[in-house]
Amino acid sequence: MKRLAFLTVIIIGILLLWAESDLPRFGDPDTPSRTYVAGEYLERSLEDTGTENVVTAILAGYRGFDTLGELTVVFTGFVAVTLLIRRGGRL
Amino acid sequence: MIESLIESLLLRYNYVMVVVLMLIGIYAIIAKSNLIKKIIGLNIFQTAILLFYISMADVVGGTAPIIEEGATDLVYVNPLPHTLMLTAIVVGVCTTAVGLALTVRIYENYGTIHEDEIPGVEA
Amino acid sequence: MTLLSNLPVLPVLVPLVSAVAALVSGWYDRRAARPIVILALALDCALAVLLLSSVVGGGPISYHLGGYAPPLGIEFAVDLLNAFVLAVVLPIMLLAVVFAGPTVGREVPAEKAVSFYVLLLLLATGICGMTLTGDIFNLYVFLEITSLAAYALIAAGREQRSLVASYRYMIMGSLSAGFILLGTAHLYVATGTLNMADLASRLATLYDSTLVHTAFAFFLVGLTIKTALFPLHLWLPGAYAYAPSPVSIVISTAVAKVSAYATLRVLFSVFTTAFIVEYFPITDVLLWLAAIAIIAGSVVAIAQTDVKKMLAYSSVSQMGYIMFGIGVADPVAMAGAVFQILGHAVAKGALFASVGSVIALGGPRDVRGLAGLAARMPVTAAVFAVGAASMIGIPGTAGFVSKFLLALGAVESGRWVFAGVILASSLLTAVYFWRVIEVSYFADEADPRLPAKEAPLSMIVPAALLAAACVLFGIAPDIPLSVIEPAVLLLLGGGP
Amino acid sequence: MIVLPPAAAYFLAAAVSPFLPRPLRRAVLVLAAAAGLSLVLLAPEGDGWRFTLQQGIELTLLAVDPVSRTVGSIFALVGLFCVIYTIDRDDPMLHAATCGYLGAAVGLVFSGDFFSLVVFWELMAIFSLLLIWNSDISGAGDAGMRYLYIHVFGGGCLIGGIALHLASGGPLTVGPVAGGAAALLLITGIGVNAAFIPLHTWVPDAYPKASVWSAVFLCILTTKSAVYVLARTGSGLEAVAWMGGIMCVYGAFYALLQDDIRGILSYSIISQVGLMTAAVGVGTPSAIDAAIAHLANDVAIKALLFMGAGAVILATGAHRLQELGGLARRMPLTAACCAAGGLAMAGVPPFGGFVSKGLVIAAVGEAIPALEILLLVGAAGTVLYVARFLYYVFLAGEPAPGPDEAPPSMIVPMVSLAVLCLVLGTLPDMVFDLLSRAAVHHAYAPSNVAGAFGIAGGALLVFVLAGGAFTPLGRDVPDLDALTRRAGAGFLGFCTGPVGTAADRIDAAAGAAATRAARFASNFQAGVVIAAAVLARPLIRRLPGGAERIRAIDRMRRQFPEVRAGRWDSQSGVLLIALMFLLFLVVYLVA
Amino acid sequence: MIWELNYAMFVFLIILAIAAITARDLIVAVVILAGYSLIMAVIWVEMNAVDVGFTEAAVGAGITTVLFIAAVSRTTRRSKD
Amino acid sequence: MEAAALSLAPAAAVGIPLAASILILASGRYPNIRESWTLIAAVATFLSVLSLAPQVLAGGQVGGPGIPFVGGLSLALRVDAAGLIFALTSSGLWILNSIYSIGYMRTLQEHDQTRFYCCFAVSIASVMGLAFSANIITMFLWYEILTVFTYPLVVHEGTPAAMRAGRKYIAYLLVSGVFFLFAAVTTYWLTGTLDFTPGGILSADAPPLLLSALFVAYLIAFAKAAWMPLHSWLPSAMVAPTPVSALLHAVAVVKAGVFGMVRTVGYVYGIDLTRALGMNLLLAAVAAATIILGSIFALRQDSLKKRLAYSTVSQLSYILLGLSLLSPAGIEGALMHIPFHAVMKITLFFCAGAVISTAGKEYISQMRGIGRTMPVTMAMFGIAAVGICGLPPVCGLVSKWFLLIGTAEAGLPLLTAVMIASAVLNAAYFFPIIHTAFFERSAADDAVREAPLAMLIPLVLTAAASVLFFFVPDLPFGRLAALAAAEITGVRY
Repeated sequence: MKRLAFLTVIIIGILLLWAESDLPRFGDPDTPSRTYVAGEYLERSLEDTGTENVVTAILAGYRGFDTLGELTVVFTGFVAVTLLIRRGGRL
Repeated sequence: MIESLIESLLLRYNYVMVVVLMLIGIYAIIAKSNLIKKIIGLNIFQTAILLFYISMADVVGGTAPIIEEGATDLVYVNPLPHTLMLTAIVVGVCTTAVGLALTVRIYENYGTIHEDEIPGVEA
Repeated sequence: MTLLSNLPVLPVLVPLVSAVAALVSGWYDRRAARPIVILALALDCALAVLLLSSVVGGGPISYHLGGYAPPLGIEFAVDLLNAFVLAVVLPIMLLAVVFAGPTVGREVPAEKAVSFYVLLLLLATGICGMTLTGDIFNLYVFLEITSLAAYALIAAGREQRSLVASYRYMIMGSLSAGFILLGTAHLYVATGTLNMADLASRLATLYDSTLVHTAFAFFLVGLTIKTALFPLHLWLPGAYAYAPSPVSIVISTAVAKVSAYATLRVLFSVFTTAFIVEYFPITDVLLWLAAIAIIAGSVVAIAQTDVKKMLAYSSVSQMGYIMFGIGVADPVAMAGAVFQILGHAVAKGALFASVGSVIALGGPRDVRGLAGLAARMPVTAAVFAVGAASMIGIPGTAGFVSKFLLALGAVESGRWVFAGVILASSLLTAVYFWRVIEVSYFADEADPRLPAKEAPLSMIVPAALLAAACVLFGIAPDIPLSVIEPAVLLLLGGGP
Repeated sequence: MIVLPPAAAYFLAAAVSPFLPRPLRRAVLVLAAAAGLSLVLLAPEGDGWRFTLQQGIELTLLAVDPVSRTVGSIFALVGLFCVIYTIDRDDPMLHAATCGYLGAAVGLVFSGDFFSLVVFWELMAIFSLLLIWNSDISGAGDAGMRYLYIHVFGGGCLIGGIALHLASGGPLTVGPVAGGAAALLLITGIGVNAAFIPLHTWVPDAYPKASVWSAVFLCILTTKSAVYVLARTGSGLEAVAWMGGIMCVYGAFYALLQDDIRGILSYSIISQVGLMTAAVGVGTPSAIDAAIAHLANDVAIKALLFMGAGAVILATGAHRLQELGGLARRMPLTAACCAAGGLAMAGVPPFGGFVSKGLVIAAVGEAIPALEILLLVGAAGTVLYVARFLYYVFLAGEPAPGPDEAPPSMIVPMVSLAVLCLVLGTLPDMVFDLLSRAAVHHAYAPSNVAGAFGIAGGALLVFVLAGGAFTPLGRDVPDLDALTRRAGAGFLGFCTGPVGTAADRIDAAAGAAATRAARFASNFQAGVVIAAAVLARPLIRRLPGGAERIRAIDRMRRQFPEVRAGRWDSQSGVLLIALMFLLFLVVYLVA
Repeated sequence: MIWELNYAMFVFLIILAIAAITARDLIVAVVILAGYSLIMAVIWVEMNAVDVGFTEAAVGAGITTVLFIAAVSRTTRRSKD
Repeated sequence: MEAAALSLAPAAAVGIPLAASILILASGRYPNIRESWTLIAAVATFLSVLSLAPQVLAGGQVGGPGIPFVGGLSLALRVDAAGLIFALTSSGLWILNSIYSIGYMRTLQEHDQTRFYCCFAVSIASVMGLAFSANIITMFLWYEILTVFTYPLVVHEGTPAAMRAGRKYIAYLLVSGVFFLFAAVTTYWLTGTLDFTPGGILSADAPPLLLSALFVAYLIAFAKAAWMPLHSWLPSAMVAPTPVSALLHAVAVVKAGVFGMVRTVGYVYGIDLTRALGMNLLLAAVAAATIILGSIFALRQDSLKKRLAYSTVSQLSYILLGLSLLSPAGIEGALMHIPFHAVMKITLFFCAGAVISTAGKEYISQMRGIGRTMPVTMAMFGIAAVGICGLPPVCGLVSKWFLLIGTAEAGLPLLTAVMIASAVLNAAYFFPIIHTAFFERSAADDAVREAPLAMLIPLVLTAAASVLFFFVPDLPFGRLAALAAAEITGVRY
């Protein structure tokens, strides 16, 4: 089993590495991810949200719903762990 | 051809790392029967993904995406993946917590944290 | 900002807020949780129906959360398909929660009732979010909410094997989420956007990129794990079988169906038909996998002696139908697949409800233990029979309609072998379901372990409603099909 | 006056009589028979009682012409005597069946369309079967079944022939059937009833096993009606004529070999019907008239002789020649009647048989001279077996002790029939007036009479001189049916044995396959692993440690289905995920 | 960005990852994992992802480790693989 | 084709038994009420079917409203001559069978009678639906429902043997259902419609191989017609209580298969296409083999019901044979054989059931002299048996007559020979029973112990009907058959 796992993992690695040659170079400034939406965030965030930290701006503003989701995840995790571990108590 | 491949990989060494770490994580999940080890493997796998995002956001000579007013010549790194990863980190922790809670319960019920020692639970 | 203008986001917020409310009120009185959950889900159902009717009447809705237009902000894109899925899934969740009442204290320890109900609501939140969102990262987030809730719910019961099942589900589910996240990353690198519609349009020029191919492989694996397509189904049988009965209903219907929906959405709305069918025929691989899933799922189900496990493997087989429709990828078969989302949900819900009420009331869980069920619990047995008929694809039940459409699709595209698979599978299905029907109706004497009398009303009514829906949609499939057919055309025609 | 079809009277009696008390029943039976006779005589010429059963089936139930009236009246008349013969018997089923049988025969005679012809034809078969079965003689059941087989076959051929006839545009009205296949089938069907060789074996098989009372009806109706139908539909075929010749000789020959008195008479039927068949086969009007005339005579003669034989059997309890003898002293009237019948059959003037047989031979001789010789041989044979019959039953030896003469209910019809035979001989015009084409007035031409006496005398001389050759044999002489019976038994055995076993085997194999599949499915994973391992056994053996692995596989096989094939846990789950991912990567990147 | 430093840190990461999954003592494994997370956080900060880096340091290396240690303490330290 | 007049009667014919099944279920605790529901429903169903007769006899058609189904298809009812034959037969005999069931089930004090009557009613409803189906998909719906709801009746006894037989039953019929679905789907794909249309909906444009394969699929789909080698479910199904064997496995279920083939040949393929493909010969070969083999297998059965079952196998193929002739007379004969065989065979089963329940004898070898103790029953048996052999004065002869003319019209003398041979074989397995019953003596006493009236009356009536239809075949089956044959062949015969 372990041998098979190792083999599989190695082959996947080789294939992935081969496939990733289409990825932009590390630190390439001209990737689509930079040129498309990211730039807009950087340009607009200050006037839209008034925060200097663009990450915070996105977190709280543009993608605030993700953050709500994140909070929900935490909430869920909390309730889940409670459900699993706690015996007795009110929950 | 091999040389060009190696050169291409050297230019993308971050992705190589991602792949390697990811696969270490997956290998751990497969090869280790210890439930906690599996979760450790999962963690490694997750951080590899995080690394992927962070490294793709980086720019040569870029700075952190905190706008400095007036400084027009600054190249900021892409802020969006950072945002996403903040969420992903929290998600990962929650998963880990649930997984560990399950492990604890399994230990309570079966007296072991090795999957191959748990009797009679076939898929 | 009126209430109605925020309609798309309400199905997500209502259960979320109610979850908090239920938690808080449950803190003071344990019994308060259930009414809140039922109310919240009933409200959510109403919202889903409202959403569906407004989509049917007014066309797709694009809702921009926080007022930020995509691709900057997150979009909730409601079209016929996801409104339909939501309208299917939420009522079943409501029924499951109603059903859950008598199981608390029996299958689920009474002291865990509050967190149990809260998690059910959170699960609903996740499901609604997954269904409605038009943003691929947001999909991941809601997927994780759904999954976390599901892991815990599966392990909520007294059945200790459910812990291991849940753990396995957790491992595979997290991997699946990781793969989806990686796929998202690749797509993001390639296009720079996370919005599904935007992705679809920007991907159109990138079909040659190995980046996109790798992304697709990541998504495919991630999504097939979630939909439990053979052979990535290994988490499923334990999870379905050892979960408390209401949870079995929920994850076998709501979670599974929404995962299937997510697969459809990603494959057809993000990668688009052009990519998966014409540019690179992955559909053939999917078809073969689906065919194997359909057959193998059934064959393994035959081998099961545990009824719930049998139902679980049956799900492997039946989810194969959905994948099959995706694989054929023509409007008819796709309509069949989407109809299967509905048909399988109601039928499997009915089956798990009927078996669940036996188990929850302390009855046995092996096939022989159901001997004489019809005499002791006639309604429960009848519900099982109807559900089984639908699984087999007896006409007059919902299962038949999807089978008909899928077979028609397969024949239309000249895939005779696969048409044969679809048809043969109903025979295999008959083998293991008939066994149960045989013992439950025609055994000489009832198994002593069976409950002495019929299950309480709050279990029977949801079960019977599901069975009735199964028959209704089998006789008048036109009702859902009038939504499904345009939805499918929209899906195949391009982005939402 | 509306005249019912005569058959109605009989059928009514058949339906009603079983439910009546005995005296009333007797009255009804005689009344019905009499009514039938009078209806036959009263029936107006032409087609009557026509209706449509269904689109395409127009029935004519009362088609009267001279030929049908002649045959109908002789059936009805002799039938009346036969009914009287059985009147003392208390057996509702017998009476019902006899009435039905008579009705069917008379109905057949007057049916003007093929459908009702078929109906009455088949009804005759059913009622005659009941008559055969209604017997205490051992073997009646089996003989009845054999009788049924061949008649159902014959009936089928008849319908088949008619169907072909109709399908090729022929009319439904009874008439000559043209066309190869249609005629062939039709004549085969008729041939069964007319006892064509080799379809004849049912006659000597069944008739001797029927009860005394049944036999008198059986011997007059089935074969004769077949000749009648042949005359209407398939006359004028030379092959048929030759068949008649063969039957004539064959029947006479076998009659000489019989010990059972009714066996002799049964073969005699074949022989006499052969004469008629030959004439019908010739098919000229005069030949047909002769055939019909002979038919009428033979009906009377056979009824008379079977009655006599029946009386003998009842009186003595024996039915084989060697058990009988000298009965002329004990049963003089019976003996006299039988003698009259025998002489008539032998064609001795002034009995009816003489007239009609002479006409038949003359008519046939006109058309096919060679055939005449056959018929003459047959006629000589007839004299021989009649002599043998009469001699060994009534003259030779001493009678066994027992009651004397038969009861009046039997004597009366016998005497009447004897008189009838005489009348038919002395007043031949009585019959021929019924037939429109009465063309024969020189029956009693001296040459004919001389010829008849010549044949009779010659044959008698042979009988006397070679007496030893004609003593009872003491055993049964096998006929063709020995073969067919064996074949039939073989066929039945084959059907119920090998075919059935094969079917059972197939069923069992299917069941076993299902069981196997179920066993396999009961542990599918392990099953697949074991199956794969077994298939790959040669490969595994070559691996290092192969023998050990093979042993492990065998162990798994033995333990199946309890054995587990590997662990299906998160480990394998994730491995499968990795493998699937690999597959997709390969598909996408390499392919 | 000094890519030689990056290389070095990456190699270190791999070693730590392998060590974390091979350590037989789970506490040791968890501590190694914490170290791994810290190094990762450093790399991220170095990649200009300051927020993420600090979050990872706090959550990944901090909370996660606590959770792991809690779990290990409630189960067993020894692992057979 | 004339526009179909709308009427509620077809829907009523289906709906009444369905409603009855619910009422039966509801009044399970009161046997008298329960049974009266059955009787009322039977009469009402028959009347509603009968009310359709005048219009159909006048050459018209009656339609009903449809429920839209998938892709432009709808679940719809339509009454034509062929369907009416089948429906009249089944609903008419249901009345008698209900009376008989009451007698039978009560005599044997059977268990689970509520389930029995309920499933019976649903089965009848599906037969009505099947007979009146306007298209293939509707027919399939009822076909499968029939399969499912007859299963509880087959395994009614609940013994291991019954369960085994039930498994076999369901296996065969579900497999056939799968082929049915395949055929329906393929037909829909080829034509875009599934409506039964005289003259057929398939066109010769499609590849002949596909059309031939499709025909074979249809043939397998109608395994309910019990043609060989797909017949073995039928003898197995004889473990069911006799009323089930009588009405369902001699009349309704098996005729559903045959009727399906009529629809296939006449209304899906059309006779021209069938002939062009040579499928008539295939059908004829299958039918001929079944006729002969079925009779041969019947010969070796000692169990009376099994012998009757094999007889049914053989007789059903008469209908297939007639159909395969594609000639007016052949099809007319085939269609007439549906009701005629029904009345005769149901009589035989009624008699068998009467003997089983009253005398407790189910093997022929035990039935020596039974004709003396149960004269009426066995006399009726005799009449019906004579009819099955195609002998007068029973209606079997009428249909056989047309079938034989059909073989002649089709120019297939071999089939004529098959019919003749079959008649002999029929006689070979039926008449020994008559002989055993009436002409052999039993050791036991001969006191008359007839079956209860509730059983006796139906069987006398069906026997009377068998004779009646000989004398008046036009009442109304002959006329209907002629109409249907004319519709199918386009030839007024």
